[in-house]
Amino acid sequence: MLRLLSFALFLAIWWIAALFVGGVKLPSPPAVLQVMMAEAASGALFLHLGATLARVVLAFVLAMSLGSAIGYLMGRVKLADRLGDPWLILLLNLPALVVIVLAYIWAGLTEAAAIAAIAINKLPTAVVTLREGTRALDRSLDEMAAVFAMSRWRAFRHVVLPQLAPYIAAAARSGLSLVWKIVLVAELLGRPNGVGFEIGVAFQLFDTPRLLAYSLTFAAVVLVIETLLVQPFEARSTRWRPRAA
Amino acid sequence: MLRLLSFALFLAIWWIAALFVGGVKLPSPPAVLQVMMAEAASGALFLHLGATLARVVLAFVLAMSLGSAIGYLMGRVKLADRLGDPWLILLLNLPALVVIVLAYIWAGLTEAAAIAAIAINKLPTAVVTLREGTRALDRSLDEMAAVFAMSRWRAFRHVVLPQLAPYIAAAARSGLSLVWKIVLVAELLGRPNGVGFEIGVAFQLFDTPRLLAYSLTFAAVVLVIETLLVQPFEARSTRWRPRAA
Amino acid sequence: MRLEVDITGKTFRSAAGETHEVLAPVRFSLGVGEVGVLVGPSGCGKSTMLRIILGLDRDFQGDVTRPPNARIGMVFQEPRLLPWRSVEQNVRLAAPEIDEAKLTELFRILELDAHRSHFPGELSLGLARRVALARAFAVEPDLLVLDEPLASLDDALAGRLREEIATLVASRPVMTLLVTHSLDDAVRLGDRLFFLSPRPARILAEVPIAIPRAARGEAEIAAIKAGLVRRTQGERAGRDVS
Amino acid sequence: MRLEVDITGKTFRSAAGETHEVLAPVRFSLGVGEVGVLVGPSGCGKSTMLRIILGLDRDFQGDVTRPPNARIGMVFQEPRLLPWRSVEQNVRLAAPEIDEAKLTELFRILELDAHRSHFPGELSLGLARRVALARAFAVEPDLLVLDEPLASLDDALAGRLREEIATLVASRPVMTLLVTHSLDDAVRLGDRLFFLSPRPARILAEVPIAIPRAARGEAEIAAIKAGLVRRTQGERAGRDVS
Amino acid sequence: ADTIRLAVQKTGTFSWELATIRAGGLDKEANLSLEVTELASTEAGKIAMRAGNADIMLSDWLWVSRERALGAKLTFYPYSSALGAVMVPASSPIKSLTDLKGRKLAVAGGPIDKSWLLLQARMKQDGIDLKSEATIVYGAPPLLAAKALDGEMDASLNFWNFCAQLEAKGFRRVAGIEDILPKLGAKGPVSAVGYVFDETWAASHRDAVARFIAMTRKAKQLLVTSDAAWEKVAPLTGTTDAAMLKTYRDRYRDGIPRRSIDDEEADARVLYRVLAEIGGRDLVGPAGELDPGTFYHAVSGD
Ligand SMILES: Nc1ncnc2c1ncn2[C@@H]1O[C@H](COP(=O)(O)OP(=O)(O)OP(=O)(O)O)[C@@H](O)[C@H]1O
Ligand SMILES: Nc1ncnc2c1ncn2[C@@H]1O[C@H](COP(=O)(O)OP(=O)(O)OP(=O)(O)O)[C@@H](O)[C@H]1O
Ligand SMILES: [Mg+2]
Ligand SMILES: [Mg+2]
Repeated sequence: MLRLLSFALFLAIWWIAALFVGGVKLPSPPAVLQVMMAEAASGALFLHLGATLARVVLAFVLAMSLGSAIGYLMGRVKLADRLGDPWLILLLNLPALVVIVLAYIWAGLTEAAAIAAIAINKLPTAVVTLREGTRALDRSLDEMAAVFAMSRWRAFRHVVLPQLAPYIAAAARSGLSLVWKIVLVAELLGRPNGVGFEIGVAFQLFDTPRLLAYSLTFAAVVLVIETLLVQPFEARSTRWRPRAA
Repeated sequence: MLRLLSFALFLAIWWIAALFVGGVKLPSPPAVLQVMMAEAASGALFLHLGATLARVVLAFVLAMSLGSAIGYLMGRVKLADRLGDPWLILLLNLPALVVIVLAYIWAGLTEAAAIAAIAINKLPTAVVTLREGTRALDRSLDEMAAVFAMSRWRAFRHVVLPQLAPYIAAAARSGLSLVWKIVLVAELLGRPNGVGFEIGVAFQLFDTPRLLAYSLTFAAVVLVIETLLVQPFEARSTRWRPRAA
Repeated sequence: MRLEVDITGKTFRSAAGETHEVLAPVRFSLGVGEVGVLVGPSGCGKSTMLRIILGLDRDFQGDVTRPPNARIGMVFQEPRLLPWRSVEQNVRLAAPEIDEAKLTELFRILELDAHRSHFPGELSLGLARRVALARAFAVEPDLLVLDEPLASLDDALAGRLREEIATLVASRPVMTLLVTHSLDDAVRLGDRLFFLSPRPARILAEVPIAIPRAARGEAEIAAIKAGLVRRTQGERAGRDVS
Repeated sequence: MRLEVDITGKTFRSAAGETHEVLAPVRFSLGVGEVGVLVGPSGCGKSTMLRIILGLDRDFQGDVTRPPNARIGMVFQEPRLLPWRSVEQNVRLAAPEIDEAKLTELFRILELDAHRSHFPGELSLGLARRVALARAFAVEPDLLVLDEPLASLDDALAGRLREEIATLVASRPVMTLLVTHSLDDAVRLGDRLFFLSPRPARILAEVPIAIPRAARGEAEIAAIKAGLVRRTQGERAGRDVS
Repeated sequence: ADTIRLAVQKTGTFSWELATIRAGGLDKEANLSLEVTELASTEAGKIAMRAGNADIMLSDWLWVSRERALGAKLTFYPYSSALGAVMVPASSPIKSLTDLKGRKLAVAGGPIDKSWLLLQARMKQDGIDLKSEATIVYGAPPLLAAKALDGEMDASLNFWNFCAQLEAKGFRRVAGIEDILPKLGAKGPVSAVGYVFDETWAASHRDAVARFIAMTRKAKQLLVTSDAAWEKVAPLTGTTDAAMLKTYRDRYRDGIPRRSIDDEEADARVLYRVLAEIGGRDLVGPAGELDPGTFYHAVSGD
């Protein structure tokens, strides 16, 4: 309910701002909606959104799983941390553009190159977050698991994972947003479809309603996923936490 | 020591790869170094690096402080979370390009617009991370602080902040990298200097040595800051943690 | 200046959704200089009651009046130290005004001198509990609340610390609420003992101890204890046949 | 199949950089069916010793031989439950093979029936400690290690649980190590008592109790206790004049 | 002196022209003070314009017309008629545009690139739907140039400066887009790229605009006639390769508009219809015809 209200508020502010600033600088919600509808009717919206979502999902899953594993290792094993750290910083601070260009150069203008490049951009931030989480793990619970001879997997699943959950949540949320930002660059530079491609086209034409229509559609998709899937799941898995007064 | 070794390993791999792949696709370390030296000698390197660093620092500080504050609030106050959440998701999932373009259009091609746009891109990821951290706060320590009538600031500094520290560290590290990725887009689209500008130019000319020279210089700066400032500080402030076996 | 407790009920809603009644109507008051002792079976609601009394839990039926602006010293059932602050800092953070001499004295009494600069993770549980005691004492409280303060300590040390609590109570105008499972502690320190029922807790019996604390010799204490044991055993027997 | 402990030393390096000697040479062994009791002042090194014995801390001088593949049941000094798993899940995770009947029985004995589905955050400390006990019992251990298992429980319950520990020890071939501050527990449960010195801990006295556990009546127990008190008081007096 | 703010892509040819103007003191001569914002990408100019930070930038009449139809009163004055070209490796079996059928064709600038649209329109006349009958790879121009050199592409349609690069590296020009324009109805070379500025601004700075245009003409003339002037801009091209520099020079000189503005406009009108047909509403916006005010006429000597 409150969420809806807040959303309505957003729309209202946007609309009013659009009225004041005027069409060219900020298109009004109906103008954007109209473009959305038109694109949806032609099927282009779904085509591009689908292509982008597929890339996002693949790159996200790849980066999150690999990044979490590396981050966990670096948080646990001092040697791995020492060895991996310079690489990590390097990877963190390599511009997206450079990674994407290099990936396209080496692996061709292919889907695989795009996805790999996006994943490489996201990977180090997942590593960094999970490493912090792993460092903050409660050793006394590890000892408990060891004493009771829990299997590795059992201990990981029931002792470690719940402690990492907030870090994973943070890495996933900000990571999804990062992947989304980067997929656009990758599509802009070398893919023949996707939201980034469309945004690139809209940008060339300086077609702000179209720019916003595509951007907001993606945001809307994430909003729906958050509301229907992530948040209920999150609520369930943090049931154990003492509620705030 | 190990870090140095690992870094040397990186250089070695790069060099060997460069020998195999050949010049344009992957310039060798000396080629890149030579460009670096030339740019440094002409002063251009420092000019652009300085400009970018100034933007990075400003946007980073702005986004981290504001984002942390908002994240903390949303983690603490259910109402704020409910109200802010749709905005947060929207902001998270707005492409960097769109935010930057809109910021430039509204505020002109100014330094302030660039910094604001970068900060707005980074802000939501800081919010998301700090919100998770705040949700995971230990309420029993809050109670302790309340009972002993600690002042708000005192309780925040000594009870809350140390618990948020790993989240802040994660947000800062991955945040710096995000800011850096976005500052480049901002510079590409509307600044007459900075590393992003140079990278854009190098990309237009497909001058890979220059592309890498500028990218790696920034990474090197971050590496130095990490090694000399962040890690010693971090080691000191996590002294209390039981060491790994 | 009294502590007036008039709780008419308290229920918890568990994560699974069930509601549990934890406190039945409980009503008592405590004056300055008095030591009230809460004795009751594990899980009956003692800690919950303390949290309500201290204002940490506002979700209950009834009323609690604390003396206004009372400084509170509390020993929680677990140490609740800040793991990232040294022993000394933990104490100083709760009691910023304490002077060095006082602190040194406190650490000496609690046998913590060697651990001033340690972090809580480097302490044994007994040591950590002593730091929690030091913290509560350091604030020079007007209202001292102790939730099993002497658990996990060896008998000799527990005895010495009991004396210290008695000294503190005698030296300053302070109201004290003590939760303990040790009848011995209760009888040696308390002025009024409240025996609580299993959950939901209500006061089964309120037993005042007339002899002033200072005047209680071993003989008196043994006598009071014997009386109490008879009493509770009578009750238990009564319960067993019901 | 014995537990052989031969620790020649253990030092901790604190975060501030100082080193503390925590264990002096300590040597003892324990056979199946025996209950060894460690008694010593707070902070002397008992928990550290247990951690070494269980292989949780490998950074020490000396040797520890545990029976190979021994199933371990441990009650830590704090409950160490997984806050994100229910009481039942906490037990089941440590003892995946336990059957429903056993579990029900265990919860009945420990008076936890009403709390099966609760999360640890919804328990009182005494309840949480009982869950930790349930967990240790549920694994049907070959080596049972108890670090002050009965602290924070009321006397009546503690007594009942002491009986349960005795029953468990009698019913299965298990080696038991118990740390306690309660002489009463020590005498009622132990076969051999180890009295430890303050830090660095060494064994001051090893006192075997010859009378089998089942045969110890109130009278015998009182007699043993009296003997021990005489002994320790003699020692303390000796220390005081030194 | 009147101040004119320019948004310039640093790697673009406009910056060559500006360097020549500066070197020759032409701006002082024209009594203009030029405030140049160097930017790193093509689109940055549009942002600068829209944000009000630039008076003049480079774009094409297609976009200007579209913007006019949408309400922004921009106007256009020819700058260059250089267009892209279809390039293939020297040994390629592709001899003519019809051979592109079934090949892998790299297209720089994406689906709305003018050259690409014009090429499609031309092929349609021969009954070939290139978009579906060839494998099209869209991508960033520099990236595609690198890919072409790599041999990953059978053919590539890129911006003229990248084509010049390829040419210098031994690639063969199958056809320049300017070569196909006559078949599409144009009477001569058409300047797709031009100076773009706001109509109202131009009205209030009529004289300054005239002087600006005259000045740039002079600069262009210098670059055509004086190899010394050309030497000065050579470092800006980002290459030291003599062959490539020569190609750059020749192509640049070829691209200088020499026709009258009315001729340009007439051809633009024709091509606009072609583009509107092939690009559809997405490309041209609501208008099916070139917006009448698109070309700036108030310059003497046209
Ligand atoms: N990680 C550590 N780093 C440094 N010192 C430590 C560490 N762990 C324990 N110690 C020190 O070792 C000593 C023994 O601790 P231990 O926990 O074994 O005591 P204990 O006998 O179990 O005491 P208690 O009865 O209070 O539980 C204490 O003085 C403690 O300060
Ligand atoms: N947050 C909570 N949610 C649900 N139930 C709770 C919560 N906190 C406590 N309880 C329940 O309230 C009852 C009383 O708890 P409380 O901690 O007050 O017991 P206690 O008397 O202090 O016991 P002990 O002597 O074991 O410390 C227990 O049965 C416990 O399960
Ligand atoms: Mg309690
Ligand atoms: Mg201990």
